[in-house]
Amino acid sequence: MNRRTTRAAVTATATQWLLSAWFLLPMIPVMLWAVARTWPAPLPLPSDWGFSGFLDALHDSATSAFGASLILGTLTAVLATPAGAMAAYALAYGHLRGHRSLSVLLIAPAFVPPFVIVMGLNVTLLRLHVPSLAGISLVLMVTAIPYTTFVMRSAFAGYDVTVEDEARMLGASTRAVLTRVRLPLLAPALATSAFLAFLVGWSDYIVTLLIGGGQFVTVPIRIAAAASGTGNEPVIAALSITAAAPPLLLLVTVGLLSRQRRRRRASANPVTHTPAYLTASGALR
Amino acid sequence: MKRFVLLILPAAVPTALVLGAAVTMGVAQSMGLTPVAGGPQSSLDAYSAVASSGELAPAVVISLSIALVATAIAIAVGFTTALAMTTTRFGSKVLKGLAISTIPIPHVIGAAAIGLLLADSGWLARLFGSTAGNWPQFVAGPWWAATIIEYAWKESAFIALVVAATLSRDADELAKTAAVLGAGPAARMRYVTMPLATPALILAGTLSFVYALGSFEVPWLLGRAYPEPLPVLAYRLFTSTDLEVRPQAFAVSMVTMAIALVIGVSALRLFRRQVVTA
Amino acid sequence: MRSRRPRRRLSNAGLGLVALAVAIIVASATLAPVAFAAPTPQASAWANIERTARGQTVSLWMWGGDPQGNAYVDNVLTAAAAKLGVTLARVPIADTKDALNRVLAEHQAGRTDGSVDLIWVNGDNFRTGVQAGIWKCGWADALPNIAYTAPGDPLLASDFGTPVRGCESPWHKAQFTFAYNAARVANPPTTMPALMTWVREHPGRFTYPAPPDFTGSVFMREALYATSGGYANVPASFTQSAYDRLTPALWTTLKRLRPALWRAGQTYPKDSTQLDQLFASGQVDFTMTYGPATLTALVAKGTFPRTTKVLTLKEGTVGNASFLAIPTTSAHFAAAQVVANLALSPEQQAIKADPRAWGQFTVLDVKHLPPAQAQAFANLPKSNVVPTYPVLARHANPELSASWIPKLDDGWRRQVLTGGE
Amino acid sequence: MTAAVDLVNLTRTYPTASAPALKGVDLTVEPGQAVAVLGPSGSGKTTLLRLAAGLDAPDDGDIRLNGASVLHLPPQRRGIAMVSQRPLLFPHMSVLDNVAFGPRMAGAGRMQARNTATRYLELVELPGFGRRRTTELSGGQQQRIALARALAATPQVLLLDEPFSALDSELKSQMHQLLLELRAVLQPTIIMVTHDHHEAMLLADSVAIIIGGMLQQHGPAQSLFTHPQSLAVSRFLGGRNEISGEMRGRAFHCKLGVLRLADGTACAQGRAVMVIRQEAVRLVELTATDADTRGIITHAVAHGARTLVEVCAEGVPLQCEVPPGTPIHVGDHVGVALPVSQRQVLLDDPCPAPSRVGTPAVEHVH
Repeated sequence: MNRRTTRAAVTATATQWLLSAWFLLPMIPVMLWAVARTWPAPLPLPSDWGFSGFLDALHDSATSAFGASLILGTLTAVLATPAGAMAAYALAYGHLRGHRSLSVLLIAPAFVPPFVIVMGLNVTLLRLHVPSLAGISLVLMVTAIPYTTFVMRSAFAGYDVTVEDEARMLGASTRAVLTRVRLPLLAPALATSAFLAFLVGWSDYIVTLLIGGGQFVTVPIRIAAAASGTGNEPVIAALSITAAAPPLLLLVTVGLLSRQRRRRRASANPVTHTPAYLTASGALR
Repeated sequence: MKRFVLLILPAAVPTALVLGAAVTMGVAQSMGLTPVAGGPQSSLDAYSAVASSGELAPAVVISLSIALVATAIAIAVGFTTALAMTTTRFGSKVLKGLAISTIPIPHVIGAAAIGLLLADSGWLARLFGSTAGNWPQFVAGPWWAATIIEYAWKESAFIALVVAATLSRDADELAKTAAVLGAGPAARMRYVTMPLATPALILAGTLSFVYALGSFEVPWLLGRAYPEPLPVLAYRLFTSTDLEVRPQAFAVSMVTMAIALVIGVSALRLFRRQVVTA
Repeated sequence: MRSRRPRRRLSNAGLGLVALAVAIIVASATLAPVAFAAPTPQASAWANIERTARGQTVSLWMWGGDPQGNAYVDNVLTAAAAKLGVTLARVPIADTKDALNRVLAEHQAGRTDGSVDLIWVNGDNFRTGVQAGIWKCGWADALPNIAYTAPGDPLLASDFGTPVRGCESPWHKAQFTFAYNAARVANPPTTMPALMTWVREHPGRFTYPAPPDFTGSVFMREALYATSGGYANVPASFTQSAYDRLTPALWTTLKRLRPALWRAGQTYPKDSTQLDQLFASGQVDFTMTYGPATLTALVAKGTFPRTTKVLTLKEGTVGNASFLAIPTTSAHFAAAQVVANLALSPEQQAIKADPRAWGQFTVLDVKHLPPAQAQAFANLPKSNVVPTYPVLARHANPELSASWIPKLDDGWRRQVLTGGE
Repeated sequence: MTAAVDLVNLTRTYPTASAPALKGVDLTVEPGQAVAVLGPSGSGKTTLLRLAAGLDAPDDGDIRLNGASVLHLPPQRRGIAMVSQRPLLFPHMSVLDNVAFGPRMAGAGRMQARNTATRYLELVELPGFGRRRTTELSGGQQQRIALARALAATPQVLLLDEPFSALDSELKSQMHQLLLELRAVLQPTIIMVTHDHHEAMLLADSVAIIIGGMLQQHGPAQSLFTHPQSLAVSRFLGGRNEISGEMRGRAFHCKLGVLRLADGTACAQGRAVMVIRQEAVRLVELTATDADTRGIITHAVAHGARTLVEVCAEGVPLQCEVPPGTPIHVGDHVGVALPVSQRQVLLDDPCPAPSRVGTPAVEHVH
């Protein structure tokens, strides 16, 4: 190693640590506040530790907010994933007339700010007596569809249909081809798009606020309400951690499972796979 | 053929309905066709009113600036992270883990977190022992720093993962091929890595830009009272106690959508061209 | 899984409070009929309402930024409503305007099965609702417990200049209050002009939230009273001539104050939350609030310094009342009335006035309450931060009409925020 | 534009691996010569090329071009170009710009570089392909472009990492032909990794065999086949006859009797193994005078154009290849000739064979 490469290595290491700090830093005060009972300014660390934030959040109906968020996330995933998958399938193999306009239509919600949709739609939904949950689900589903469609389109682009012919020649029925070949092969992409759709519902604020009509007090809504008052940092921090934890756990689980699968497959086929959650180019946010 | 049409309907119909109804109703309400009180009348008064109030132009400028700066930072940081993720062990383990962990955090929480970090009484100010009002005004300051940082923080993780997914396939090997053909580090970056990442950068950058342009909760929590970005302005007019200004809220909303769509469509075109030449 | 227990923070006082609450609730169940023993037509009408209300669910939309208020409603008011067969569901919002907006949307859509049954509201939000015709009216005067309020109490008869007309029932009173850090301000000023002088002598140690923030807007009205030589000189209803006559002095004063403000007046806190944070972190020595009830808890949990004291001004400050309103879109009118009546009951008002619970000042006329109930108020523990309402409200100034508020906010924005020197 | 390459004591262990990928490899290539590096999968061949190219750094040892160490130079300054098994064309550039990449990096202007590139496109017989996108090309065309791109960088040393292994046999022989012609014109020093013996013999002046990270033998291809220096090399090259015995004086004593060795052969004493290529063994009449031993045909299998015959002689299985059309019947008694010039006795087995001595070695096919 000569001096030049050493200096390059030092720069690279410094960059890596800076980047780590960039991603990590904003969450540190959240974690500190979550376990702070009292933390008067200007102390750099809490003067009294405890879980009062979590307890306060719990007493302030955090559980029902958690449940409401869970319902919205799950509904969005359940609605947008199959819709996106079917649309992607049709776009990939259907040779549809107006293929291009349909593609643009399905990606369009990603380019329309949610508040525009919600403000315009609110009164219409009320006038049509659409129940709040149905209204929220509809809008969240439409917001998630660009992402699920995108993920599934890239999955179909890399999907070799001839394996289905192979299965058919080996005696598989149409149903068996679907359940034994197509779904298992597309499972990672389906999981990714379901996860992204879940995130859309899980983290939404303005759609739930305006269309929900107060019947869905989700974690983000509770956080926004708490953030509008003074001295609520422990509750905000506790709610934030509560809100960030489930998707993270989900992500870690999916990651571990797919790694296991990959390992099992790797023994049969040494081609390296890109992890499913990374091929999700469209929509991770 | 028919089967394929049926398959696309579950996605296409709700999308068309929701977008169509939202835009139609948005236009109608911005033109005073369905007022809260009084009879309907059709006019562009709301547009001229909001334009002449002197609030629309600054809102457009501020929204575009915030989105532009935030996206630029997000692209720079995200691209660097993607490079580290695809070329180094530390990057592929630690940085990837951190970036992925950032993804599921809702923007509302991101905003709260940035507030706890950067506010005048935030953690950094406390760490640096700054109490005398000399802490840089990130939150609610004239430069919208906290708002920009929040977008840049969340979106850089998003961009990093999208770009890394693109680069992970061949970019490292292609860069090495270029090295063997005589390309130094700068030339490899300029002629190989950058062009390979460009389509993904355009796509992810545009999504980030449009998001920053149209999201309400972050500037609302971290921004200042005046002047306001487009979503905050629209929301304030929408929830104003003065019912006369509601059409103006929809006018602002329609202007925002027009800007977002123009940017989205041009970016998609650019993306297509990049992909075609690539 | 909503907890019925009081919040953790109240652990010291919590048990006692629960005992108190239970005692009062039990007492109210037995005592309440006593006051209205005679079966008047009014009483039988009310009995009908109570009957109808049974089994209904009331969505109470209220600002959710005050944990004490949330806890009071969740743990005390909800339990009491349940005893009357009414389920109370609190909807926390970041801004009362969100609730108003929801009602307007439902109203616009012609819905009568709306999601808002009760809103904690006052001021310009109430006025907007009146303009849009979205409030049920006349019912508040017919609530049995309205009898405990002082007839003709001006704070309850009109809400920021908008006549109440039975469209909302009183909930609590508030007094605009300055708070200061006694460790840093040795000789606090006692009048508005003296405060302004103090600000100029201590550059960087004072600021106020930028109107149209609610609190910043009130501060500006206080300043207007001061620069106009007292509230008597400012007509309650807005007129352009009064505006033109009175505001130049206000703008001059505020502009002159600007260089001495925090960060040399280059910027202002966006809202009272940000001002509170500045005060909490010792960057300014004063904060201000229209809800002094929260100060006790903020000091107790260490957010505000222990040396926080309330500043009472010789010329008094503005006071107001806040209310519970029922929108016309509500499908649970009866139950909403029952909850409004319950919230107005001496028992609930007494618990709510306890600083360990919420510390909100009662709207009732304590002097004319039956002795047992008056005693409950007399027994309330004293806050070591916030004086009692009579002390705070001494020389109370009336609020300006809500019609003034947007004009003043707009004028401030053009004259002080963006205007030249 | 050609250079002598010296690889000195190259050693490399990957952090995650237990065994070193390369152990003290010494290899010298004269300017303009082509050496083929042969070895089973995972033997360290590709590591050798990556070290030479500068894409990886050795733990020990040196790499010299024309006698000067290039260890401290990054890949782009070593004057070495490489073509891999995958073409790795730049997907965002046209074919012409891919080929022009090397000249551009060397400082040529855009037009000049493109002119150069056009010439190289003609050289690989793909004139007029310059404006195409890389994805429009077939696999063979892509590989030819990759070769043109490497050559256009005018390297002193050209590294080829199994560049033709993914092509079908016809394309492969076209590419072989092309490479031979290009060698004649451009004369770069070539190190090519392959696991195809025929390719190695056809294209290279000499063959180096690496097994288990160690250089086993380096020399002219023919001599490697007839005179392997170790059982490992013999087996790797597909040698099937291994006869155990003992060297006494100048003769090899075994179950077949006493076999003489050619004059001038080294003759240490002791236990040894004689190897002889199956192609060299001949079947003769039972009574023929040149029959070294006699046996019964136990197997006969068509092996490509030839027939592989196993004869059991004195309990020793011997394999030989006979031309097509030779009448062979299992159970026939035949004579076997083991030509003296082809006999190779290995005394010291550096790579102890598993207990399968005498059975055909497993051929590595990938």
